[in-house]
Amino acid sequence: MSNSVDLTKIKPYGDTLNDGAMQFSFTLPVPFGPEADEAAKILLQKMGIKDASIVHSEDLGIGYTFFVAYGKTTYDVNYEDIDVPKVDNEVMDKYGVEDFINEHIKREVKIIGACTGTDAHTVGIDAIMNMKGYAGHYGLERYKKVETINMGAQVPNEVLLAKAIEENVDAIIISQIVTQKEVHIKNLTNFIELVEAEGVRDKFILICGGPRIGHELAKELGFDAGFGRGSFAEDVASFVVNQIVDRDLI
Amino acid sequence: MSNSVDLTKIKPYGDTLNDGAMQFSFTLPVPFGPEADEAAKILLQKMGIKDASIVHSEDLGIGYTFFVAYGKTTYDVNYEDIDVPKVDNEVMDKYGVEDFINEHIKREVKIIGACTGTDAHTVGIDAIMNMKGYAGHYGLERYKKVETINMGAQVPNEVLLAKAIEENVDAIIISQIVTQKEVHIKNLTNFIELVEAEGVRDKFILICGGPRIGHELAKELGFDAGFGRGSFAEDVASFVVNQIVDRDLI
Amino acid sequence: MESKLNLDMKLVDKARGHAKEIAVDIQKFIDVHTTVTVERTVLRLLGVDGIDDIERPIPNIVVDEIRNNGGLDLGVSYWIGNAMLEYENKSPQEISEMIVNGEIKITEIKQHDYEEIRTKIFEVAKQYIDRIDANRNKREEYLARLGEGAKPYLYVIVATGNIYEDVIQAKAAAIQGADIIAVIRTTAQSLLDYVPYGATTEGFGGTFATQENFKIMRKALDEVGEEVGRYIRLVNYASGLCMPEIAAMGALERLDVMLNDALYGILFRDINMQRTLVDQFFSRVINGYSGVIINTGEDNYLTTSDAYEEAHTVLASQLINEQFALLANLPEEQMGLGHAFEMNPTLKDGFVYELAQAQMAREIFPKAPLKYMPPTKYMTGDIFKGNVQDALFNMIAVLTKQDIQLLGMPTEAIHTPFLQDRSIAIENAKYIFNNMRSLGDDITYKEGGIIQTRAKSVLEEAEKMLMNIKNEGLMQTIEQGKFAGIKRAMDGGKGLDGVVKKDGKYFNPFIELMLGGGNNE
Amino acid sequence: MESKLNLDMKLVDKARGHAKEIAVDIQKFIDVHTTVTVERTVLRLLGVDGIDDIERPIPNIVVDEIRNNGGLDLGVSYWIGNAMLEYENKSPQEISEMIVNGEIKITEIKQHDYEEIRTKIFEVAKQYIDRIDANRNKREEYLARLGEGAKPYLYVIVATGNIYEDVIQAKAAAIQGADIIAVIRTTAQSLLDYVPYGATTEGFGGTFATQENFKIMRKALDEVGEEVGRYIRLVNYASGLCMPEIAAMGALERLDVMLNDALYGILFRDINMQRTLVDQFFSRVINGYSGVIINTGEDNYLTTSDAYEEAHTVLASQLINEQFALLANLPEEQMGLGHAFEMNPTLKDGFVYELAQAQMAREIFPKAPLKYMPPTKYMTGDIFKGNVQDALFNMIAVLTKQDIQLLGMPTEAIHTPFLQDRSIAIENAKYIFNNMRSLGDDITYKEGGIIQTRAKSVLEEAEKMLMNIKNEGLMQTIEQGKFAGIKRAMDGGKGLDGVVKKDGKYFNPFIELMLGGGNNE
Ligand code: B12
Ligand code: B12
Ligand SMILES: Cc1ncc(COP(=O)(O)O)c(C=O)c1O
Ligand SMILES: Cc1ncc(COP(=O)(O)O)c(C=O)c1O
Repeated sequence: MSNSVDLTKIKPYGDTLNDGAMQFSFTLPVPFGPEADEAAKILLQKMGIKDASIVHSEDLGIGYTFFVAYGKTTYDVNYEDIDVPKVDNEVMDKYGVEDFINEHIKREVKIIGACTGTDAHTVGIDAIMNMKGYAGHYGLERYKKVETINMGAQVPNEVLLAKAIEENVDAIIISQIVTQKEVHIKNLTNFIELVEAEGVRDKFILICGGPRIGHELAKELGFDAGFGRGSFAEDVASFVVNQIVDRDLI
Repeated sequence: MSNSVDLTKIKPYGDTLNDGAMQFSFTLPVPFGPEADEAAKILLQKMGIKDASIVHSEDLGIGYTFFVAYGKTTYDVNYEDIDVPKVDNEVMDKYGVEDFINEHIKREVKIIGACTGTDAHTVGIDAIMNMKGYAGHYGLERYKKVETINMGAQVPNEVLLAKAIEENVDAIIISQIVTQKEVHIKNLTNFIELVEAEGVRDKFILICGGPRIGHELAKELGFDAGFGRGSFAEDVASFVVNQIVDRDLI
Repeated sequence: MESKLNLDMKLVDKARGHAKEIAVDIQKFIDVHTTVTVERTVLRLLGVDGIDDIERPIPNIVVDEIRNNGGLDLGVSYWIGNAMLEYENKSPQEISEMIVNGEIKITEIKQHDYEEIRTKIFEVAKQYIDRIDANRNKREEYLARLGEGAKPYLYVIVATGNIYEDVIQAKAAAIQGADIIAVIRTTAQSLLDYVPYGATTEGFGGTFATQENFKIMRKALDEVGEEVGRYIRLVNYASGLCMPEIAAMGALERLDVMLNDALYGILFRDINMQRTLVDQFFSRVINGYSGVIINTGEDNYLTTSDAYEEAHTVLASQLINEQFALLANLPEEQMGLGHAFEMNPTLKDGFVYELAQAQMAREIFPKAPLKYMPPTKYMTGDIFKGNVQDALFNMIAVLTKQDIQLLGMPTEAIHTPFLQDRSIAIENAKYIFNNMRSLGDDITYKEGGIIQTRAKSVLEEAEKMLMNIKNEGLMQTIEQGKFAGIKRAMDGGKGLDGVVKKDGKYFNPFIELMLGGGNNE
Repeated sequence: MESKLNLDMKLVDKARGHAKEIAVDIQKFIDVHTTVTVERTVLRLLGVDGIDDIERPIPNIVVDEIRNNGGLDLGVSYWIGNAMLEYENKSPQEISEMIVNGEIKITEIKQHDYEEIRTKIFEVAKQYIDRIDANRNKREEYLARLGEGAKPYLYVIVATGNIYEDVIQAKAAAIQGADIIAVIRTTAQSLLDYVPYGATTEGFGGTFATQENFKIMRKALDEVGEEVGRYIRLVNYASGLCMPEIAAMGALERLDVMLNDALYGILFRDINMQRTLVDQFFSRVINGYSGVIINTGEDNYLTTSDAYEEAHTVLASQLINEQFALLANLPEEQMGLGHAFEMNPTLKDGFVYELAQAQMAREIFPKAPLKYMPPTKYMTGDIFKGNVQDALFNMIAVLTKQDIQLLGMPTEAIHTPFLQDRSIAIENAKYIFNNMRSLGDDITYKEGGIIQTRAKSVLEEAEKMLMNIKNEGLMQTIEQGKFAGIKRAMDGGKGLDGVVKKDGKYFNPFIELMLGGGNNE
């Protein structure tokens, strides 16, 4: 076979190994014409693209021009060096989690959840918490020995924390879908500040989730875990029950 | 108005001036998963992209992953410095060209054209040469006082040149559509070499065209002009008749 | 229009009958209540505007003052009219400013003759009614002179947060072919119990709805409309805690379309149902009178529930919304009832079911300028596939002759639209609307085929649902979570404290004027 | 199948009748001629293969030798058979090598009894016929065991120039959902009067068609077929100067589909018409016998001429191709007649006209596995729009039940497909084929509507055109430029010098065996 990938130097693949081929689209605030195409090309060259080719340009009507381009990057990436922090427990299914609780925790596990700040997108948190779950994966509410409180949307951080303390929950799980102007970062940071100000950081397992949230980001912000697109209730449940045991919150 | 563009430092526009927003898509030869996403992000960072966000990744089934990404370039371009070489005569319409010939050349203008090498795409050259033309613009064949010879597709450079010499034409126009492995560059360069070897470079106006050909490239290769996508017969005709006068080929 | 679905029109009538009873039942409640925003709206329509030095809107200050002094059950018209009799030559604005400055205590002024108060207020009210009439005429003039795009209208949103940036993008869209521009509101504005003031340049995922922003955008669209030779419609969002106020601002600034749906607020914004149903009535009266098309929010149900399973809830809600609109004297031609292309793209024959649904809406509401919403829920970061999902959506629209096509963006799952996203979306719609223009007229649906059968069963379920609602009451049904699977309590949600029971002497000149006359019949 | 177009079937029969006469007329010419590639094909089917030390294929050397010595009118079978009688125990391969090495002068060997020669050759020929039979059975076994994708089959191309890189991409495509993989040939291979040899790793815009490359890809597809649980079909291109040779190689290596159309070669490759029509006959006999689906090239007309104006030329050509195929004993079930989605996207109702055309092809050729080609001509660098053009193309296919869907790529106007382009294209087709699966069955076309009227008029024009061709002769019509606006002279183009008039004693065992028997009836 002619094709053997050097993982220390990976490059994009168009139709030949290491050809570096990439597709781009963008708009420049300059009028349609050959100079605009040239500007687009120069930009790509600055980004380390060779053989940049503007395959389509379109007048957007206000002296701005839209481009579709192809070209070949001169950069490569060492894939072997990559180490993405991940939730490291194994994911159990619903029955696995229930057995785990029976065996190791022997009491009800309590989880509170909300979509906080101005965010009104409840579908994600409902997917995790509600009975019916999502894409064939039952939600936490259906788990035996798991008690859930779903506070819904647009819950202020203060209200959520107060309720968590009042209910003496094990885990607080927060959904953030809107990310414009980094509003999710601000909101999640503020929550951690509140928890710390109250001196209850160690009492709770703190989890956040949403389509633009990853485990790494969550850790950076001070959460214990983060779950992105395509997560299910069992991911959260497995993490929570493991943490309860590991952190001796039994 | 809040929006005033500094043309010496233009950047891509997503929804706010100078936000630098760009869209990317590409494939990396690594298996689908968080590490792949991370590799894609690192690549974009190397290209000077900040806030790189992998919005979609897809397992291509053979241990390769496809990505769609957005991010913000940190580069800008000085638009005011851009100077794209362009065919500098004015473009006349068919009647304008005919009048110009009557007035300044006073004889028939002879143009030979072909799609050379292995290239079999005749639609482009036909669009320029044939009677019916293209998109409502008549072809050269319909111009009074212009005689055309369309040699069709897959014409070897030698055959084209021999015919051009035999017919004593004014201009030789060549179409190149296939550009894979730079075959058009090789082919066009070879034609110029032939013409020079025969010592007839000054006798002819040499023009090439095709969707990936621009005036600048054509000049570099040794042609007098190049015409890209969206050219019409009048572009070629205007250039040819002006050259005949300017270069005193009358 | 000939029926392609072979729908049982008797069953449609029956369903419509249930909806009417449901609406009439709620209207009884509405008729005896007012709210803080209804009263602020009256003030705005009497010309009161502006803010104080800590940016509180004057209408809020005045209404709060009256409410705090227990006078809101009579309505602001009563108190302002009374004050105008006391301080002759003072306009409602001047009187309001006196309140703001603490110069007068409006509820403590000597109370004048009731009929004189009414007469005074109606005089002023009529001036503003004239201004609305003038706007309506101006729109008609524009339409006659410039014309408009062919239906389905191409509707796109702008949402930068900065009204000036919005203007640039709106103009670009119009030049590219858009017929309607909506300025999306900033996140959570619908929960503000006041309307912000002035031109604004910051927002989250949208731009504040303010009267000044309306004016700026209206002017821009009129300009670009001249340039492209088409009248460009302007949309904003009324639903929320300030529903009638925004409707009034829209009427005054010649907006053309207004999102306006109490059910949306209840379900998706957790606004108290009593509050928003009362607000909705007045807002629709205003929209109806001023020739503004309303858009209802049934599409939102399908973003949370499944489009195949819950299709009938959309139809049921459309029928209810129709009756609410009729009670507010809003003509069918202005009822932009909502629905949406939200079938799961992995569903075998999903397109076929969606076609049935869209055609059914068309046939059941033949005169309504239906608002058709794009795929959102099943959009992903795969912008290439997304553009195809939007193409299928555009096909259904042209096949079933939808009126208002809210264009889907390939980046729906990623960010609010970039300039280029809108261009791609417009290109998509223009291509399909033209390339398939007559297809709908050239095909028929098989008797008893999937499409006809599907439409039949959705209609049957909707009729059953409406019968249940009629029996149990609309508010009770919402409490049970029958719409979009979301439960809302009668006394829960935001804004209940803004609801006030009317006194027998309460009056609202605009409801009387707008329902009673004008160029609306 | 019930007609949705209400086509005049009498007119169809009439048109078909003209086409038959046209084909029979040409067949008279074909029957009395052979060509260099036909003879090389016979050699290959007798087991002759390999190259000499300057890379000339042995079949070429042998045929040239015979031709140069004036013996080709008898056919290579005669001479090889004769030599085998002379040198007993020598295979055709060994005899050929002796010729290559200059050990014998084949035309100078003593001439044996004609019947004995025939018998000898038929013995060998039957062995290779068995091998083809085995391939055919193996394909059927695979299909029975693994099954196949639902129609329309998803057909994609690979074209890297490097057969090993092609293999990677072909496997990826199969895993993503492709049913058919075509290895595009390198630019200008069709003009080579020989077939290159061995595995190759360089090409322009495609990969050399060699027997070894066929074998490598066949193996890879069998492997991935097991993995995905579907038989994956393999395509290559026969049309060109080596049409029957490539068909033979395909039969020996179990290809499943073969592009095979003399008219394509004449018009788009400027191959001499006499030459390629003779070649086509034998290649179709081979394809027919070996169970290979042929694909014809009518789609190409629309890349040069206008799809709306010249639609009837496609139908006319399909009907002619059908008759040529029947004369070669190629069953309808293997006639992958070509057509294409090339309507100008700016044409109002272009989609509607295209729907008429595709449905018409379906109804006129109900058993043929129609090959439907994607938009290419009007594709631009706008890959977003391109993906929508491809979506519309996919819709027509599922609506009209096309069989072989050559998937359009968003980057059609830019480069041969990237790995990701293929994935986007497959995603597009899978989505539409599933989401609209039953739509075609659920709709009917209005009597006398645009669709029916369009189909009717295209059929009428095609019938007229065929009548003219019948009167003037096919070759003469091509000389006049009636197809795709391209004129080709009877004696022009490449390869005429490879045509030879047969002697009375000429024989070709494979034509006799394949037309006469086998498991093909
Ligand atoms: C449905 C929807 C709505 C509905 C919400 C209804 C409801 N009750 O939720 C309505 C119509 C009300 C709505 C309104 C708005 N929306 Co909205 N909406 C969407 C939409 C179409 C789908 C979101 C969704 O339901 N996805 C499906 C769920 C299952 O996926 P998910 O949320 O990602 O959740 C999964 C994971 O992320 C994870 N997860 C999520 N949360 C959590 C939490 C925990 C603890 C864990 C473990 C995991 C987890 O697990 C889930 C299951 O796998 C998206 C576009 C899109 N296709 O993504 C836009 C989108 C999210 N909306 C958007 C916007 C801007 C708005 C508005 C602000 C617009 C406006 N200005 O009016 C408003 C206001 C909303 C507000 N204040 O928040 C933007 C956000 C842009 C951005 N990146 O910031 C999007 C991307 C659309 C767009 N392109 O503009 N929206
Ligand atoms: C039609 C077509 C064909 C037809 C050609 C029929 C014919 N008689 O021309 C057929 C089906 C035969 C064909 C075959 C092949 N094609 Co082809 N084909 C196309 C297609 C769809 C359209 C080209 C076209 O006609 N454009 C319309 C004309 C009007 O535009 P134009 O050529 O750009 O010309 C304009 C300007 O460029 C300029 N211009 C052009 N020439 C000249 C000359 C002068 C002097 C001047 C002044 C101006 C000028 O003016 C014209 C009018 O504005 C393109 C894809 C696409 N959508 O672009 C692929 C494409 C060009 N083909 C391609 C390939 C690879 C092939 C094959 C090699 C595939 C194969 N391996 O078998 C074969 C072999 C052809 C060969 N040896 O050259 C590739 C080329 C890739 C690349 N960048 O190198 C493309 C891009 C498709 C793809 N994505 O794979 N093809
Ligand atoms: C009927 C209706 N009103 C209002 C809105 C927007 O309101 P908000 O500003 O609360 O997001 C929507 C959004 O989809 C709607 O459908
Ligand atoms: C019928 C037919 N044969 C062959 C080919 C390809 O042949 P070539 O290798 O000459 O490009 C095509 C291409 O479209 C075709 O349609």
